[in-house]
Amino acid sequence: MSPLPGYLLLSAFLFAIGLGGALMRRNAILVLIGVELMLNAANLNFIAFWRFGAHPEALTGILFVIFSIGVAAAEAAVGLALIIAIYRHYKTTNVDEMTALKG
Amino acid sequence: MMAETLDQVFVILKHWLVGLAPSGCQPVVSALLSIVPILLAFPLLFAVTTILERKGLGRIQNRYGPNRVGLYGMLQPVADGLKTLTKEDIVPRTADEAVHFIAPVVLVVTAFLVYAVLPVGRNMVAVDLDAGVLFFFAIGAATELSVFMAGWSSRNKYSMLGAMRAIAQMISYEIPLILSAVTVIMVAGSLSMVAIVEKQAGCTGWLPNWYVFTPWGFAGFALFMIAATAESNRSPFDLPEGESEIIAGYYIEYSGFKFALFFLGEYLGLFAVSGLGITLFLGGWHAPWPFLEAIPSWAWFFAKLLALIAGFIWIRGTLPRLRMDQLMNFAWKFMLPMALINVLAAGIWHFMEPGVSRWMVGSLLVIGPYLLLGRALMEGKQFQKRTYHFAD
Amino acid sequence: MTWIVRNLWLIPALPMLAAGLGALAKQRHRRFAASLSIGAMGLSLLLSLCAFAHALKPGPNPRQVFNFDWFQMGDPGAPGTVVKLGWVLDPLTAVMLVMVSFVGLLIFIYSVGYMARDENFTRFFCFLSLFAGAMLGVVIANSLLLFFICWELVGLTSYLLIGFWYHKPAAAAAAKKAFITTRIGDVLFLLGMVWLYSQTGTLLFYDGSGGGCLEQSALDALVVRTTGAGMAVSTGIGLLILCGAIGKSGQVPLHVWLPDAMEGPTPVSALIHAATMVAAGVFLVARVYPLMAAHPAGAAAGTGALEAVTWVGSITAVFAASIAVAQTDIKRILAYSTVSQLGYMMMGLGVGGVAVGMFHLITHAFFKSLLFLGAGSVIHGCHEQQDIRRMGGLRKFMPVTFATYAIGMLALSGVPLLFSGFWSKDEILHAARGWNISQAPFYLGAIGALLTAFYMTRQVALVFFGSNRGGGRESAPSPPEAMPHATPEPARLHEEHGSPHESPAIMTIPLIVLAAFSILLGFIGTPAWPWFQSFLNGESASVNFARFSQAGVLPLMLFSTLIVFLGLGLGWWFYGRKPIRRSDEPDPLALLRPDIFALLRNGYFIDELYEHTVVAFNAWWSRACAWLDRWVWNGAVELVSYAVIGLSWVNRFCDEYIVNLGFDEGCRRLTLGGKFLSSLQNGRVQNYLRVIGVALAALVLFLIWGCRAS
Amino acid sequence: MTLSFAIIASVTVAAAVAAMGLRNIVHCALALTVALAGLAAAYLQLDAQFVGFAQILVYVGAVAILVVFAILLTRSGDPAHPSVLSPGWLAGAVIAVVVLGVLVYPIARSPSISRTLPPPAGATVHQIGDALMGRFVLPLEVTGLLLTVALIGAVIIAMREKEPIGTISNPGSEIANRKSQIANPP
Repeated sequence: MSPLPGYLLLSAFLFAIGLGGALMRRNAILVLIGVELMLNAANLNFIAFWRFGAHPEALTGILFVIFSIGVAAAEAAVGLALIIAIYRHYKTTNVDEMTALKG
Repeated sequence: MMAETLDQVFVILKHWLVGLAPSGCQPVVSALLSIVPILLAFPLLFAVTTILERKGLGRIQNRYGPNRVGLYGMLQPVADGLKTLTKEDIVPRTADEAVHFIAPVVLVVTAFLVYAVLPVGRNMVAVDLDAGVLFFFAIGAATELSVFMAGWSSRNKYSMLGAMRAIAQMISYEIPLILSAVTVIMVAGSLSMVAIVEKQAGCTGWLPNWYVFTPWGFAGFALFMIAATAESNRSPFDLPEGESEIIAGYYIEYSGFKFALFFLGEYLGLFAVSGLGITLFLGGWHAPWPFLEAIPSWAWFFAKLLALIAGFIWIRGTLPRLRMDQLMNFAWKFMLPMALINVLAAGIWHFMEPGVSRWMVGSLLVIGPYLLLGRALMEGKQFQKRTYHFAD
Repeated sequence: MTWIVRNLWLIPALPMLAAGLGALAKQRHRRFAASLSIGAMGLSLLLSLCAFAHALKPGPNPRQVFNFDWFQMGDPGAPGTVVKLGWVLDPLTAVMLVMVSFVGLLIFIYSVGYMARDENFTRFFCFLSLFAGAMLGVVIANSLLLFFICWELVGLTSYLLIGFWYHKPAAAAAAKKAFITTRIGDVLFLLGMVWLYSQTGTLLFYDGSGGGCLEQSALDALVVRTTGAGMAVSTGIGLLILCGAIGKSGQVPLHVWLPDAMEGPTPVSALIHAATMVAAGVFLVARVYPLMAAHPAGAAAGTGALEAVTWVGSITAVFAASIAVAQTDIKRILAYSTVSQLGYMMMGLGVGGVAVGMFHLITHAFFKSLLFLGAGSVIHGCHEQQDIRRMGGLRKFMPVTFATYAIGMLALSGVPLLFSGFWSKDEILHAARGWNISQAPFYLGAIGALLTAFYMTRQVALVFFGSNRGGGRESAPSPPEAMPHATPEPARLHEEHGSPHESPAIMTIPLIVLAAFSILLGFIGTPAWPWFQSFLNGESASVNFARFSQAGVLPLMLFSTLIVFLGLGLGWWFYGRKPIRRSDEPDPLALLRPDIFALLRNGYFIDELYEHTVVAFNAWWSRACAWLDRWVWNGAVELVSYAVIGLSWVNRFCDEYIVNLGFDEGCRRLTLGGKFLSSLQNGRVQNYLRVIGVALAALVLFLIWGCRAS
Repeated sequence: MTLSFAIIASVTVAAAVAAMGLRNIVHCALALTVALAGLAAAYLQLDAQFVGFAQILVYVGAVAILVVFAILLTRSGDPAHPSVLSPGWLAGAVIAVVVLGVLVYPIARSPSISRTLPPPAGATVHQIGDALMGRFVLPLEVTGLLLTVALIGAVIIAMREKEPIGTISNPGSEIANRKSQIANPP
């Protein structure tokens, strides 16, 4: 097995673990952590394809990841702020109890 | 010739030792020979600093300081080390044992890691990373995590409070720290420490080309050192471990060797950030003037480092501790705007022709905001002469 | 220098811009508003001087125009569908531009001192700038439409400025009166304009290629056509336009608003109601003079329109002068004097042509604004006192004002040789003497000159000579008719009521400048060197003293000199010889003939006449209309509305019980469907995430399958 | 597959599993830190030095701290509920496994991605800086704007209601925002 599939498999595992955690845990913060893991798995894919791709000198993969990290930081900040606000209001971080947006 | 040899003595020694090793493991030996001196030199410096600090503080506070062990108490660190190593290692019953154990290790490991990119002399850097400064700050950020781990795992409210304070303070002062470093990165055009040092070689007229001798560099250096003091939790920013308030902050529940590790980690962090300051602003291992180049470069580095340490000791002995709100206001309302304006000043400096006008504009961009900001922050505050009532 | 022709619009635009900016200024930005207005006016003056210099240059074509299409209506290409605007630079424009901007600038400067204590200082300057811009627009207009737009703007600012102290009921009423009275003339003017447009298809005065409405081709066409009474169309249009001029210039019978307009601040009176705006009527006649004077080739000179101008002017001249004799308010005297002098200008236009009337217009603008500003200075110095019986002896207190005022008075009276009024008035009389239709205007003019000299002497004697009677203010009850004007202007109440004092330099310097011009201007239009007249007519002038001796010039000058000195002497006889001591002492003339004096005092009761005829009829007619509205039309409307309400009841019944049943059922079904769908939206985040995960798996599978299939 | 990659990959996956599986949420957060640091190591192995260090700076230095602060502020540190799993965890697990399957299957079967390692491509900081200030300057600015908006938004969301703004009402989110400011590499 050449290195690229290795990295891709690592990425796939991380993605699946993140997705599983986000689907299975009841704590909102852990759901967020799962999403964070999924994002990072995607980042790894970008870097891997940049490294093994046809035009590494274009730096597209690297720059995509840099922006993705910036956006992820913003997402984490806003997401956690939302969780804190919800906690303050409902006294819970359990995602199953947050159903105020029910249709 | 003699001076050059002396300058490169450690490099020559390393090459010679690597040459002795079998060719298959030469890379490993080379790496080890880069790591081991760091692991030896800086803890030694730590030992020297503890005794210097204790004696210096003693002088400032009009007492003797340690003077029993060895000549003038010079062997006191050895005694201290033996004592901490032989003390019982106590872990609280409710503590989270694994995290409690990992915390000091993480601190010390990260503290040692940052030395990898610090050039302590000509050709004397473990790895010349292309993104050295970024590496320094990235690894330095892990310190906060270890502080949190220590504070949280102890299950002690004082340690938790101390950790919270420490993290809040470190994060607040990290921004001016990084922003003041950014000025140098902008002007030098590189994140590599070695390249930054190279840029500061030589002098213009009688003025060394060190970045501290520019308006923005001077302001950046001042901001950097203030932020560095706060980053390393030293007085007057020692709230997280203020003995009189929360006993010892996040390492209240540590004893024995783990406590020593924390102590070591703190001082290593202090040396590292001072070393970064030297590298960025004080010309690294360069001698100020060419005729002083006979003195080896590593000696210059350590001389500057010791001078900065002496400054830290002096400040610790002089200034009272800040209050939490003062600390935060200072960071967010003064340091951050000044650092941002300083970035602008450095950019303008970079693009202007050398000459008197550049100096005038640069100085104006630093002094003007300083005065305006200072005045704005002082507005409405009145200082009264305090009268202290002693038990007389 | 064609640059100035293309950019002539800048001259009115600058003050307008200043007005716009001034309108944004806050009340306390006094210095900003004043300097803005004065700066804009100064620039306009500079540009006007450029324009004047350009007009001075001898060239084949003294008239240069710049026109542009404003908008187009109807089929393109058809005649008379493009409405054009433009501006013109000819000697007439150039002279007026310099006069308006120069006098305007001086009055602006004067106002800084006069209005210094008013809290609406910025608003005042904003209005003043707007007025100046509009007036300059009138001057440069090359289209009757543009002329009319600016004309109305001028009327509007006049209204705003007369009513500047709108909290005074008298000022508010005067503003309304001025606006409505001039509107009567303007409506007729508009009719004339529309008529002209329907006849010629253009409103441009000159369009550069001979197609303008004042150019020969259009005039020939107008002259040939006649209307019902056998009158040439040009004459009819001219008469209608004259009505506009009568309204604006305060000629009989629409003169009633001008004396009341003195309720406004004095600089306004000087600028608008003496020097510029009221002269706009005269200027209008001068501008459309070719139209007025157009007559079929071969017919005798003089047309119906010009005859009307002459008669209106000469009657007004005497009529207003006689009223001025009996007034006691310093500004009202000057207002009636203005009406009278405007009559002179009209007469001059009618009998002598553009140059004669315009010369008097220019000289009059200077000395009358001088007199008004002097009067303002007197009022200012006497703590808002406007009744001349309560002044007296002021020459000792206000020497500069006295000297300049005396110069203005002598110029107005037409004292020979040295003062500009003499030359311009003499020229009118000379032209009237030579008028071939009737000699009556000449005699009327002569009587007017006599009366002018008399009332000015009376005024100066009462104001500046004798002893100061201001102290009797509290003790003696003032006559009721003087009261409205004697009330202090509320916004500018002075703290102290000390003795009269000289005005500040910012007010006296404009006086001195104006006085100098009042003297000097006469010399550009003497018979020996008729530079002004030649300039307007596009000829070159030369000095020739022999002209004095030809065609009865010298005897006429002697005659008018005699008349002037007779007037001065009579004035001195009645008022100067034995000055009145107390403010409530009756006028010497009133002792002589109380009934005539009362008649004159009340302006021949014209106001009362209008009150009982026009206004009363108007009021009755409105009441009749109101009754008709309320009972007849309203009844019809109510009837219709009841019918509509009944219909709508029927409609509602249909809606509620027939249409709605089906609709409600549909709604219920929709709601049920919505409820079913909304159960998918259960608010559980992880549910959504699960769906996304399944979708992702499905998508990847689809891609794999798709790749394999292809 | 080199030895170092094997170590990094196994540590990363193990840490990720721990991050999603441990009962104590603080431990989860610390495990997440390890996993993200492992990813940074993978980046370094792939010659992406700058991104690797940025990853450490942002995730270890900022996001991890942010997460533990959020945990402490919401008192999730000590689980009161007996079960840490949500009611529909089984479905979630199935879905995760299915997704893993459909991701792994093409990777394992695809013929087009089995390539050897090309010669190392230099992505020096200088090149990255040039690209950021040149081709990618608009995304850079937009990211900066987004971070500013997120900063303000997070402060406002997390601000305690009915309290004067002047005090530091919520250290956790404040710190989060400060950190996110650093996350934008200058």
